[in-house]
Amino acid sequence: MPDLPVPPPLPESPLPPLDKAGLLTLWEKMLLIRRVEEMAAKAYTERKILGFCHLYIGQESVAVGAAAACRPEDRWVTGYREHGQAIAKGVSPRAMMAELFGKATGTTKGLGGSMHIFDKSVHFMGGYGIVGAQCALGTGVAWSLKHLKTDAVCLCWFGDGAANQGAFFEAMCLAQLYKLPIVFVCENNFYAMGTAIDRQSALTDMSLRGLGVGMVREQFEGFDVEQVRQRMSAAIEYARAGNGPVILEVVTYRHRGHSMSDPAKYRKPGELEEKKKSDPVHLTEARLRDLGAGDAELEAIRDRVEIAAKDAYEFADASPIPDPADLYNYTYAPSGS
Amino acid sequence: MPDLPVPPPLPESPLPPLDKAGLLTLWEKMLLIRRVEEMAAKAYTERKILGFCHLYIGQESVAVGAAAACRPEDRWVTGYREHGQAIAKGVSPRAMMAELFGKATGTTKGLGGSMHIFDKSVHFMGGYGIVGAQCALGTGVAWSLKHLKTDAVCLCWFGDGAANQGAFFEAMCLAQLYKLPIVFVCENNFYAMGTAIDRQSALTDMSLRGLGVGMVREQFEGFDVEQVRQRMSAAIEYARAGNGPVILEVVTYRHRGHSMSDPAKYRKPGELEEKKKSDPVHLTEARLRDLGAGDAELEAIRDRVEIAAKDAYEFADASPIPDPADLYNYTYAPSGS
Amino acid sequence: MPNIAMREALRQAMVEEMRRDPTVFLMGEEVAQYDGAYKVSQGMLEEFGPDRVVDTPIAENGFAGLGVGAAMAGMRPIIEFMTFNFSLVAFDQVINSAAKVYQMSGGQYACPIVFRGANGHAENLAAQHSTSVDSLYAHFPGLKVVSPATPYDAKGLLKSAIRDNNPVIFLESELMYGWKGEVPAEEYLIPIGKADLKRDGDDLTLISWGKPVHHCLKAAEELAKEGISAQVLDLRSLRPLDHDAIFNAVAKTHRVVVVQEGHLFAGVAAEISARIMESCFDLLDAPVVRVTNRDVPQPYATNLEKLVVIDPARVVEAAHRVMGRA
Amino acid sequence: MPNIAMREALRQAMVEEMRRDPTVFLMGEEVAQYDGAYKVSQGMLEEFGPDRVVDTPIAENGFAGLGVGAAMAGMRPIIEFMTFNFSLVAFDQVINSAAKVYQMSGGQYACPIVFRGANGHAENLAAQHSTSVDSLYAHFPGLKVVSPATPYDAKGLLKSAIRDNNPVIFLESELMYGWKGEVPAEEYLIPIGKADLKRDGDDLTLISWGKPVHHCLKAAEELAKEGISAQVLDLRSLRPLDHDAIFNAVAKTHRVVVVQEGHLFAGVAAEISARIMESCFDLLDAPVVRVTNRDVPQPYATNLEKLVVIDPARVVEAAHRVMGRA
Ligand SMILES: Cc1ncc(C[n+]2csc(CCOP(=O)(O)OP(=O)(O)O)c2C)c(N)n1
Ligand SMILES: Cc1ncc(C[n+]2csc(CCOP(=O)(O)OP(=O)(O)O)c2C)c(N)n1
Ligand SMILES: [Mg+2]
Ligand SMILES: [Mg+2]
Repeated sequence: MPDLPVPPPLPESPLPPLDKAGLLTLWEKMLLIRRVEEMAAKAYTERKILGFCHLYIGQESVAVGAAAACRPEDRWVTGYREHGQAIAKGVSPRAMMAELFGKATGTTKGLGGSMHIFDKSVHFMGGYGIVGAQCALGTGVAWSLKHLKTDAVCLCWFGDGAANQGAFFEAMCLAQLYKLPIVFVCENNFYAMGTAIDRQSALTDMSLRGLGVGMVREQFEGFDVEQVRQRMSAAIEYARAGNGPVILEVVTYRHRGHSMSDPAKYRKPGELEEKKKSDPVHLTEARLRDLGAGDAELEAIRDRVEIAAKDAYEFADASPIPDPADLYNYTYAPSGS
Repeated sequence: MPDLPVPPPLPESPLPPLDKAGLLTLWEKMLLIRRVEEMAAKAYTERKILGFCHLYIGQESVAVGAAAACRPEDRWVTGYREHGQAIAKGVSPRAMMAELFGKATGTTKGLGGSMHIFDKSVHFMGGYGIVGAQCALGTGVAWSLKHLKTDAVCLCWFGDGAANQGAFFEAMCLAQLYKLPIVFVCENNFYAMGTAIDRQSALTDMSLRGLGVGMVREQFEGFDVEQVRQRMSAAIEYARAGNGPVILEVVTYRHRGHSMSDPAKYRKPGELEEKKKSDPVHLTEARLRDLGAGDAELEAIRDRVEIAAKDAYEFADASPIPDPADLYNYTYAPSGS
Repeated sequence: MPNIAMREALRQAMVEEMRRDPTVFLMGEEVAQYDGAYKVSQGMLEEFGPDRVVDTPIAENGFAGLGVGAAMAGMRPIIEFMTFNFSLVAFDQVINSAAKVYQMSGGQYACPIVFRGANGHAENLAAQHSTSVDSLYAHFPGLKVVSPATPYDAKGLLKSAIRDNNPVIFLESELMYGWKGEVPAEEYLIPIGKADLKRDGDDLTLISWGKPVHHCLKAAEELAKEGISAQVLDLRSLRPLDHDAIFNAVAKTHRVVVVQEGHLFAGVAAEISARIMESCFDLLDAPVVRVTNRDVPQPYATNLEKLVVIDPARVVEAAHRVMGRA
Repeated sequence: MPNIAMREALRQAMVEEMRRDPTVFLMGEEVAQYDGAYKVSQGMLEEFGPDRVVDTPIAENGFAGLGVGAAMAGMRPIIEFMTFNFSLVAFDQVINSAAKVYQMSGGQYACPIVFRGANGHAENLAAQHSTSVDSLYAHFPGLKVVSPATPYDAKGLLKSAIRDNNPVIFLESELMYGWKGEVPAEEYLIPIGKADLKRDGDDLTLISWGKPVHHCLKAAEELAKEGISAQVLDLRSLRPLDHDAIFNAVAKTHRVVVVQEGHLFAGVAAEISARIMESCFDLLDAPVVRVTNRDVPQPYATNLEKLVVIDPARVVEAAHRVMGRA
């Protein structure tokens, strides 16, 4: 094997491990995402949510671990499976749920729906529906972060399926050439719709795509939220320090179908049950118990989450539909000057 | 450095080295390409050739070496800098030159011009103007070669600049996934128009792009036509045997500007002179002399080439312009059935 | 005659042509193991195997180009875009390769390929999943563009498209896949480029294609109740366009509404309208009126979406305008 | 007033805006070290440095998307497509990201970006390098589309485009970069969405934009020799369209020829024609006639190319038709 010019490995994380209190916070976030999405699933069957609805259930540790490694001013850009990421980044479950319900109080006033959650106040820059296209957008966000001389980093999320799109490759080329502060996060949840990863790509560790452009890369398992936090932090701080981009593949698994209308018959028998053994919410709960968390402590959190999730549903349900008069107000931004 | 799943190296070439007679043939081809293109350059300044005209001068060894490694039924798909490749593959200099002149006797009847040379009789499948797009087309040609159960291989040519296009990456993904009989040949001539390779890509060996999809790859210098023939043959026979695709980067250099209108001021001082020391036509001539070729032998070939190049020019010049009545006959293919 | 769903008619067309011609194959995302995102290719993998019913990665520009290359090299690909929204990432290959290679090669390489999939909006899919691409493709010489409104037309036209030696853009609709209609058991073809009068009438002509043909039929029923006799001309093909059928319709009714899904500006409806003016000006008793989506990106919320898309009521209202009653 | 070339006018607009606003930057292939493929950005690298005048790899979809993301994140990119032919590989980012993100984000993220470059055919560039994209982009709400015909208009419109908070498609022409015209030394802006009467006249209106405005002016001169007084309305912007200017022109002359480069089918000329019929039917003394390229991919050979593209003679001929003299 000749020596190949492969990029150096990602350094160790600068973060000390979380204590119990820290981990409890992340567990609560994961649980909140789970319960909010379960509410959304219910609302979908009630036809209160329509169109496409892609749930994140099973992947919560990835977004929550990433958020724990980010600063508030870091920007996130992602795809349509973004409810969990949105909440992790700080989007209010109420506003998000209201958006799914198509209400005026939603994150985008009922215009965007499930696939297009945006919240500028927490730098959650969307929710896009064209697979892979967000990679180029994220590169542009990183461009501005760099040239406006901020310290912020862009986290750009996409799926294993998206790692075949030209937009993703071109984005990698550009980010690497211009040394932009961006971390490409490929969530490998084993499927692109009904297509298992080994049926859609010859190489199934998508972080290896980075080798083709000389980008620092790493693959790791994403079921343990602390592990995600550590490795994300390593990548994010590497990028923040001006070293250029990083590409990560985080191995995860989605428990539900691709969208609400997919019965997910393509799984191998027993596969889902097997994967549920590494359900990130349960894993972290077990870890918390190891760290001494007791029933009462955990139940209190569970109750809080339950109330928040129900509250989101009720808020959404009670909110008004968009004002038709508003329909023409969002095609063009007003231009001053 | 952790162990990375990199593809195996390309095996050795199955070809024995060429003898003097064999090398003379390749030299004649290279010389013919050179002289035909010099004629084209002259015709361009006479405004007999119009539009864009991208010369291959300096790169002849690559196409000629590749042709020597191919079977006649192998398909070639390429970009707009294709005069040399066309002649190497067997396109008649007359028909090609007539095409450049926009004449009815041209390869595509004056419809395509310099950038769109096609000749089905020798499986030269064009000549495309959208950088990188031909990579996807070549993948499709290889698809049919495989599924029509032929033994043929597709050679898909592109430049270092094209190695940033999404179409190229997607083509690699598909070719590798479907194990198609295709060799991607990146001619690294150091520039994409006025942009030097290190200004347009973080990694400057474009065959490394293959690592991102697990494709067998190799980079080699292309000034020595025999070296090209050997390594091309290794790649082509690897693909022909059903092992899947290969990506090659062939290091070469273009002596002229990007197109006839480019004065190429972006070169470093002395760079062109330095590079001309490895002019493939001269290198091979020197090698032939080492192998015992004498002045008379070489002069005879030179004369033959001169006559052929002039003949191409005169044929083109004397040919009729396209019949206007033909204009509407090539928008749609006739549909029987 | 068997009464079958649109998706089944499309499937029959593909299956029959694949049995007939071994060079035909179907390729796209989820077309094989998953039976198609909208179950159009149900069971085809089983019959034809993975070499002829081919799942792809999400690389539309790549596999559209692959299809073009394969067509040039002797096969007849059917490339499914899961929806035509995603064809926009493959736009270059459709326009610059498929549509032009026959001409660029001076007639040496034909490109017998079908690009098919769901076009236009469905329900609550918001801005990026609701684009109608009709006018984008019909703009270009070198392409043929077909848009059936019934299972019968879909089957006959798709079979013709697969046999055509040129690239054909075949526009379906997610909302229509379940719609049923009569389809004969015997083989038949419908020629590309021929319109079909879906309903006869004397007072005005509603011209449309694809899904909104049904809005027109409903509108015609409404109008009939008011004593207005509207005929419905289904163009079926946009390129080539059946100019004679349009001319005859105008000559008969002298009043026309063109009903088109998607954006107004430089849409296909504009083309029809402009042509009618150019060649039938003196036959017109009223200006041609267009009914299209409102000029905004598609919103998600149902109440807003309903305001944007066309419906029978808007067709009726437009008819009233050309009849001088509004 | 200084008499300067179109490329210089464009350069002045960019330079002035870049001096005025540090968030404006220019990005594209060969825009920096090479001074632009057509020398539009000559000297700009020197003044603004490589962070603001940025050479890119050949990755249009990537850098178009980069531009959109950068715009959302607070900068004002000018993205140069070397020619708009190559924008077809970036079509998705322009349509699905740039045009829609303001709406999809419920008004949270505006997208102040300019996509500019050479549009339409030049000379002998054959099928893949001669596409006019006017109608492809003007079709979509969310975009603005501008196409200047003179250096004066180009400068004033480009400055407005750079200041606009929306994505603007700015269509130039390779053949026009060297064309000269008067441009004042003082700063000025031209509003997007306002047409300009380039020549007054009474008998008919020639409506156009971009390069063919000059064909129209030449045609008008020819027509004047025959005693026909033609006015030339330069739309300058296609989206938003200056409806009032069109209406007033029709009201005055009652006869219209629309002259558009590029393909006929569902082109912008069709839109103008259809609109005129819709809103000025009773003002028309003759059907609106369109002059566009012939419906074929662009051929290379000069004699064929000349048959395909529009020229003043074809405008004159169309004028004769609407005047009832042919
Ligand atoms: C360009 C494009 N092609 C196809 C689709 C349809 N589609 C939506 S999601 C999806 C699968 C994506 O899989 P992956 O990237 O792994 O993300 P995941 O859904 O698993 O999170 C497909 C094919 C699309 N939205 N965009
Ligand atoms: C998609 C696209 N973008 C831009 C261009 C304009 N262009 C033509 S050739 C070229 C440079 C290509 O360089 P390279 O791939 O290295 O090939 P070379 O010309 O060196 O053979 C560019 C930018 C184009 N034809 N297509
Ligand atoms: Mg996935
Ligand atoms: Mg090069």
